[in-house]
Amino acid sequence: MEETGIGIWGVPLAILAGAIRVSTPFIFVSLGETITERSGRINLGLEGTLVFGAMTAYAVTVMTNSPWFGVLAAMATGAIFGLVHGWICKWPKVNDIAIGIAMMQFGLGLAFFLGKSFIQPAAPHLPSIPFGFWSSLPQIQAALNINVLFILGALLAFALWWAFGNTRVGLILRVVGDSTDAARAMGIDPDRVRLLATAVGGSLAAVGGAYLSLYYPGSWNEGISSGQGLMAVALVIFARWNPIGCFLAALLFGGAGALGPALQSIGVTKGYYLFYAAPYILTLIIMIATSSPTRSLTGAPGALSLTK
Amino acid sequence: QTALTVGFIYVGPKDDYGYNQAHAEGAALVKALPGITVVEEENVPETVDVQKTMESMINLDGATLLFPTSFGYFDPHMLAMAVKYPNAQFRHCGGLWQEGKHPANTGSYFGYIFQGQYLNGIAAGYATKSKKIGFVAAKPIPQVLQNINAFLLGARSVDPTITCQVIFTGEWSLAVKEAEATNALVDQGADVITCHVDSPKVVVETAAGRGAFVCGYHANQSSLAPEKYLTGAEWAWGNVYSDFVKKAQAGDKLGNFVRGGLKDGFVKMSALGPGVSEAGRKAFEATHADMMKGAFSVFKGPLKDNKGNTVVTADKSYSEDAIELESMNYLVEGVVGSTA
Amino acid sequence: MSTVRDTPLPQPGKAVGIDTIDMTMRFGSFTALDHVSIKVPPGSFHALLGENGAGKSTLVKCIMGFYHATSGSLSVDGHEVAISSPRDAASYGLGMVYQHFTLVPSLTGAENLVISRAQVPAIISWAKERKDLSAFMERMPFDIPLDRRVSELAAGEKQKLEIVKQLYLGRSFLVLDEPTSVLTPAEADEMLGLVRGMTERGELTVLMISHKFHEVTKFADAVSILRRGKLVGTGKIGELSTADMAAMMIGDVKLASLDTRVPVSQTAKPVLKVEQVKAPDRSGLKTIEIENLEVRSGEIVGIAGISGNGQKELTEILAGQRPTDAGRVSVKGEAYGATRLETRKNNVRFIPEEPLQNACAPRMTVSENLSFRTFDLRADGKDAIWLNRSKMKKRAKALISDFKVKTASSSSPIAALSGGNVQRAVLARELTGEVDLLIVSNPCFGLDFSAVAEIRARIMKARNSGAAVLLLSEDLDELLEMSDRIVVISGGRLVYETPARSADIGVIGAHMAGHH
Amino acid sequence: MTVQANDPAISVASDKPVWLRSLLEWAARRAEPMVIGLAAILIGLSVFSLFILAIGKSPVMLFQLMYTGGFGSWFSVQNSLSRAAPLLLTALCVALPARLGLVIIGGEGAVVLGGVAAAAMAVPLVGTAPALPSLFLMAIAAMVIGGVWIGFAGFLRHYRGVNETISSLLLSYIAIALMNQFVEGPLRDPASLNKPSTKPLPADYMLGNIPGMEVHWGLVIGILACILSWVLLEVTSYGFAARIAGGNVRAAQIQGLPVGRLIAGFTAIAGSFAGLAGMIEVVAVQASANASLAAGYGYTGILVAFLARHNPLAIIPVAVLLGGIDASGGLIQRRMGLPDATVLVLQGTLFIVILFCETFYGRFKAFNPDLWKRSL
Ligand SMILES: Nc1ncnc2c1ncn2[C@@H]1O[C@H](COP(=O)(O)OP(=O)(O)OP(=O)(O)O)[C@@H](O)[C@H]1O
Ligand SMILES: Nc1ncnc2c1ncn2[C@@H]1O[C@H](COP(=O)(O)OP(=O)(O)OP(=O)(O)O)[C@@H](O)[C@H]1O
Ligand SMILES: [Mg+2]
Ligand SMILES: [Mg+2]
Repeated sequence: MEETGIGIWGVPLAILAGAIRVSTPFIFVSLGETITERSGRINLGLEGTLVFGAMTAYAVTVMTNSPWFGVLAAMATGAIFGLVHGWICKWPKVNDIAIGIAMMQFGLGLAFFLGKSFIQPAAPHLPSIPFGFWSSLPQIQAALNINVLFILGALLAFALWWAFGNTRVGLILRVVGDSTDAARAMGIDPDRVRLLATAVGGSLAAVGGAYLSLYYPGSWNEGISSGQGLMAVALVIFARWNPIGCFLAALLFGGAGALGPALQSIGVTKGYYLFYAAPYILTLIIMIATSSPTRSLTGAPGALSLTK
Repeated sequence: QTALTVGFIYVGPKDDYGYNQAHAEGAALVKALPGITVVEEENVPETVDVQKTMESMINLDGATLLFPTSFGYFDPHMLAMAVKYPNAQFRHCGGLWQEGKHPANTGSYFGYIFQGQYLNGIAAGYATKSKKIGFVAAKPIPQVLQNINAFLLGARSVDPTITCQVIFTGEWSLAVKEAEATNALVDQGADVITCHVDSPKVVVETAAGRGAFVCGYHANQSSLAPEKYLTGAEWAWGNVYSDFVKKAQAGDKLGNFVRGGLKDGFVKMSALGPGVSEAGRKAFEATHADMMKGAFSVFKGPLKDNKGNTVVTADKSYSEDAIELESMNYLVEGVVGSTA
Repeated sequence: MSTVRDTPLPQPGKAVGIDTIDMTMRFGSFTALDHVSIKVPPGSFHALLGENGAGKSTLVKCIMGFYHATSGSLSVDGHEVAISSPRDAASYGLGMVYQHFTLVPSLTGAENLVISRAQVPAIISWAKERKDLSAFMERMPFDIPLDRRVSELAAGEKQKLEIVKQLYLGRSFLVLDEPTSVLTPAEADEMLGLVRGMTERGELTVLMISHKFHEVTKFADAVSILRRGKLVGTGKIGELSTADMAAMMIGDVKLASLDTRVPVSQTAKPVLKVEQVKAPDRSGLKTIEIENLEVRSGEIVGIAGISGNGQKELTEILAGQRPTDAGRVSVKGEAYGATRLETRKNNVRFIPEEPLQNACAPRMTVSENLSFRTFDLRADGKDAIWLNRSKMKKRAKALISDFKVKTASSSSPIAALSGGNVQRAVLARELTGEVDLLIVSNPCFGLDFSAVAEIRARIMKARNSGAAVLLLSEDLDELLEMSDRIVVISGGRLVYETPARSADIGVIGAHMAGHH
Repeated sequence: MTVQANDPAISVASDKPVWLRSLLEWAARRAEPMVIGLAAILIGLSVFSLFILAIGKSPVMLFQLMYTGGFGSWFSVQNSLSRAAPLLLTALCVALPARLGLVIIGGEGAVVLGGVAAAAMAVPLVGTAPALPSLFLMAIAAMVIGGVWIGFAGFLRHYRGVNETISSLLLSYIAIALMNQFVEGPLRDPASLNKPSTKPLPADYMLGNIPGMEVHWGLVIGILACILSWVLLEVTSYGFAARIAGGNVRAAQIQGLPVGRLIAGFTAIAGSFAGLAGMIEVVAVQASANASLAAGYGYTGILVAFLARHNPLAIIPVAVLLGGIDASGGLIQRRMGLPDATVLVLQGTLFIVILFCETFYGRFKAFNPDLWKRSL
């Protein structure tokens, strides 16, 4: 019998490959949410935006045959969702968390509704770059076949991290997120900044959706997302509003998510439900280990309702 | 023609390229019959919701024949409604109706789709180079285990050294996990993949994307991977439903325990794809023909499970309607994986 | 788009003057400012006086474009201007240090300075900015760490940074709203002296809101006095006595006077004892170590110190908000962990600084906030399971009138009250009933002198009736006036103790500044 | 307040008895949420009609169907109530911690574990103990595990500084994994072939229907839980203490209130309600614990709680409204040939508008009780 599997090495490889493949939606949603939350708003509805983005990207790609048009269209719709959220939340007494949950419902519903006719057709996928060309092992080649969006996401994480400290826009965002009054005193309109930040957050979340439908797993149906949008929002707090932290958290989460299937594939077949829960358990343990009751969350934007 | 309102209830979206779509396509055929009104509801969870949906179809739409198509609708939901509405007829997909135990106005129907998976296995056995094939499965329940075992047995009929790796995703529809499972299988060397999840689209596309051959399930997925699609085990619910509905219209008694396989038109195979070799085609067609004659037993002794226990003794050979198969709880020798 | 403007652009380093003409501001039916006309010539140092709620903040907020005056106009250097936002105001060289901090807590000092500039490059070159900033800071009399997050700065440092920020922005006209309330006298003098120097050189005009007459008489040239939104007087310093100013501010109201101090009996029992307590500070990097602190029944122990030296942590330890690593806090000889039972048994009461943030639930009503000590207590002293809302309301009404809390009704949210009235409400809650130990922190921050007098009188009364009082304050005058003993805290340690009567301000100041 | 006798309005009104005046004042206060809430629903429905028009269907027909399906007949009402029953308890799982300023979104986890615990508890009891005490013990088991689960999120929040929103979400995913593990592993009834489940309860151990109704007792239990929660929050000193801690933790600490215990206690009570919902799902509907427990009641509860502004009494009508929308959703699918997603769009639109209308609270003079008091 020809030996083509890579046995036990499949597990670390799968974790690496999974981290790269699975993390991209988490990266984009959490970066988007970081921008939104850094402005002092929380948009819990990104799950809906993500799914709507997935649907839009797929539909537009089916119609235009260009996945990049799909991504752009998704970004546009994501921005619209963000604008709606941002506009509603600028009114006094409106609870941003609750609106987020309602927007999630709305986004999911609209995506399923409008997406009905795009479940059957197949759309071309987003391109990926074969960084594994140097290896003769197909497994490594496959693992290192990295999608452009992942690379963009990684770059974006570092760019955002830099921008928060070194650009005018970044500082303004932090000012608004930390203290509405200080922002007003500086002549910044906090509502407008938040509106834009929510729009940008929405459009990034939609890119995460586009990755789901146009690359991995690469199809559109109503079960395309299994809560990535919601989880990514949680990862933002886990990552302490730090874009690089978001990137790493997404990798960790993606890698941990690959553990279950990988272990089964090498014959560890007992208790796979618990392995599937690994990303959640791991995140929880790290959170417990890194939090402290006496220090407040470092980096928490002061105007954020969630951390008040 | 007597007017008749028929209700179909699906657990997921009607157009999932899989389980629910297969039923909805059957329902669509029924809808075209004269005198028939079809009412459908999708995404109905297996809770009090489905009871109320059935009731609502009976009370508000006047449905007299109901097809709750998800396994979890059977007990307690459909049974409870059947007691409450003795004048309506309930036929459930996949359940195990038993005389005396279950109400007379209920019944169950299902197809021996593991025959199709056996044929998938033959195609896979000819296509595999690595002698490893893979199966992405939702949960270790008898219907799924039958399929996994049949798939491997089909492949082993070609080459007894072939092994089949199975990965359970734990849920009926979980796109990213199904894709990860497919990737893990291919990473471990599997070069033909099939699945038993609600929407095989993701598995088919991911496997083909990794260069593996695929066998379809539930519905015809050949258009998703024209080059890599070997064949597929499909439902043909249209026949089953038309049959029920015509009987009901004619006032005849509906069967309570309806089963059928390839020869009964409950199940069909997708056309063979370009990846099937000539030898493969011959073997496939020969077995297919045997099955159509009703002269083929997929599960026959001697058969060991993958822990070494004998599960079918040498003298036994189960016909597809053998009741023992309905409670299958083992994976046969050659399947890598475990049932719990 | 360029707007036509008839005033010349402000030049940093050249003072501008302003006039308000018949400025009126209404909030709904309430008139906060009533035809106020004041004149602040370039290069002058003008003081604005008035009791709490007189409209001082409202007036300057109208000048700064934060509020839009209902009617009236504003001139800058004699030209009438329309200012619709603080940004507009800045373009005329007008700047303001607000009564409440407007620094962004999570940004560093340097980031705060740079981002508040009108022109910030899209990409900030920190190397260059840092160089410019350190050159600028050379000229400043304050030593502020610009690389720390503002949230890690003490209140005094924040206040200094606020002022530095305005100077950094090159303002020609500066509004200071109670700028020295958190500074030590020496710091305050130094800061106002510097600002005064700039006005004398014609670089800056200052309009200062203050409740401290000695500052006004020492630094200002002229003064305007508001009362209930009306301008009731204006004049040169030197022509008006302090008593004149006070009379104009409040009319013929008799100030609450301190009870005569009952001598502390030699046998007075210690009520609060803090021994060998160690705890991490807010940053988690340094520790607070209190070797020994004792407060006896019937005495006021004042804790002096520049803010940020561990006062906050000390109060948090006493309030049970900060876990300790070692040591023992005891009240009346028993270990004290600030549980409700212990606070109640020992009659421990708390008046923290910034009471709205630290002692109230802002969105609950005044009546509810007033009941925090008693809601779970039945008339017979047993634990109450059921709330008695009518009793709660009745008691609240009594306290409101007793402590003269100004509020629309007992069921308005406490956040709608002015700072001084929040302070009164907290005082009403904490000083009613038996008090054996009272822990007070900066009780008079930002209050006008009549309110201050009343609050101090209440505290003194509590002392005289046998309460042990621990008074933490950044206002040395207050400590000298109130305390029996003064203890200086510096770097998280108690470094110096002196009886208040014989205290030497110079020595205390030196210890506060870390020379010991 | 002094009454000026020369004001005719006042002199007339002062004849009126005190109870009438306070009643009117009370009505003015209560009218605000009612009027604004109803107006919001109307606006939301109008917005949704635009959507229906846009896809070329008749909104009139849609609303008729919604009425028929949700509330138009005794059957429909019972349908709506059945669907509302579990939401009452899961909404409390959000509303109670909200009073302490906590946002708990992991009620789903407590539901599924409550169901599993009830089923596990039933194993030794069925056949040995009579039905009623067995049910009682099962409820206790479910409430304990649900309480521990959500209480843990509260505990982590206070004693470890872990954000409760994330931890409760993570815990709910973990709970679902545990539930699957148990139901397909140690607790699986070998006879449950194609749907792994625990051993089904015999009919006499099931919680029946409310007499005269086709709705199980879970509805009554849920309503009672809402009322009890309201009493806890509004009438007891514990609820008041919780509101202080929710309003400002620092203030509560200064008062010596046991903030940690309050947080842990309230989250535990909240979780025990969600656990009870899971138990009821087992003993009133499913007869066994299985994957259907994760039907999303925990998540829908979040919306119910927010729509009810975390007021336990308001949860009752909101849950019924949601149940009604849900109930009519099926009819809309069937009669108008619209996909199930239509109902999601409707719910989303309605909720967004309702939550948006929060902004109108306090804006209308007519609802100012002081005004009414004065004019009387
Ligand atoms: N935003 C507002 N809405 C309604 N009323 C206001 C508002 N701001 C101020 N007021 C009213 O105007 C009055 C004057 O307030 P202002 O803040 O100007 O007082 P102040 O003189 O600055 O007092 P202090 O010495 O305490 O700073 C207050 O008593 C208050 O009732
Ligand atoms: N949101 C609001 N709604 C109504 N009135 C408000 C609101 N915010 C503030 N006010 C009023 O504005 C006034 C000014 O508030 P502020 O906190 O500036 O107090 P202040 O005038 O400085 O008084 P003090 O010196 O007592 O602190 C308060 O008296 C308060 O009644
Ligand atoms: Mg003021
Ligand atoms: Mg003030």
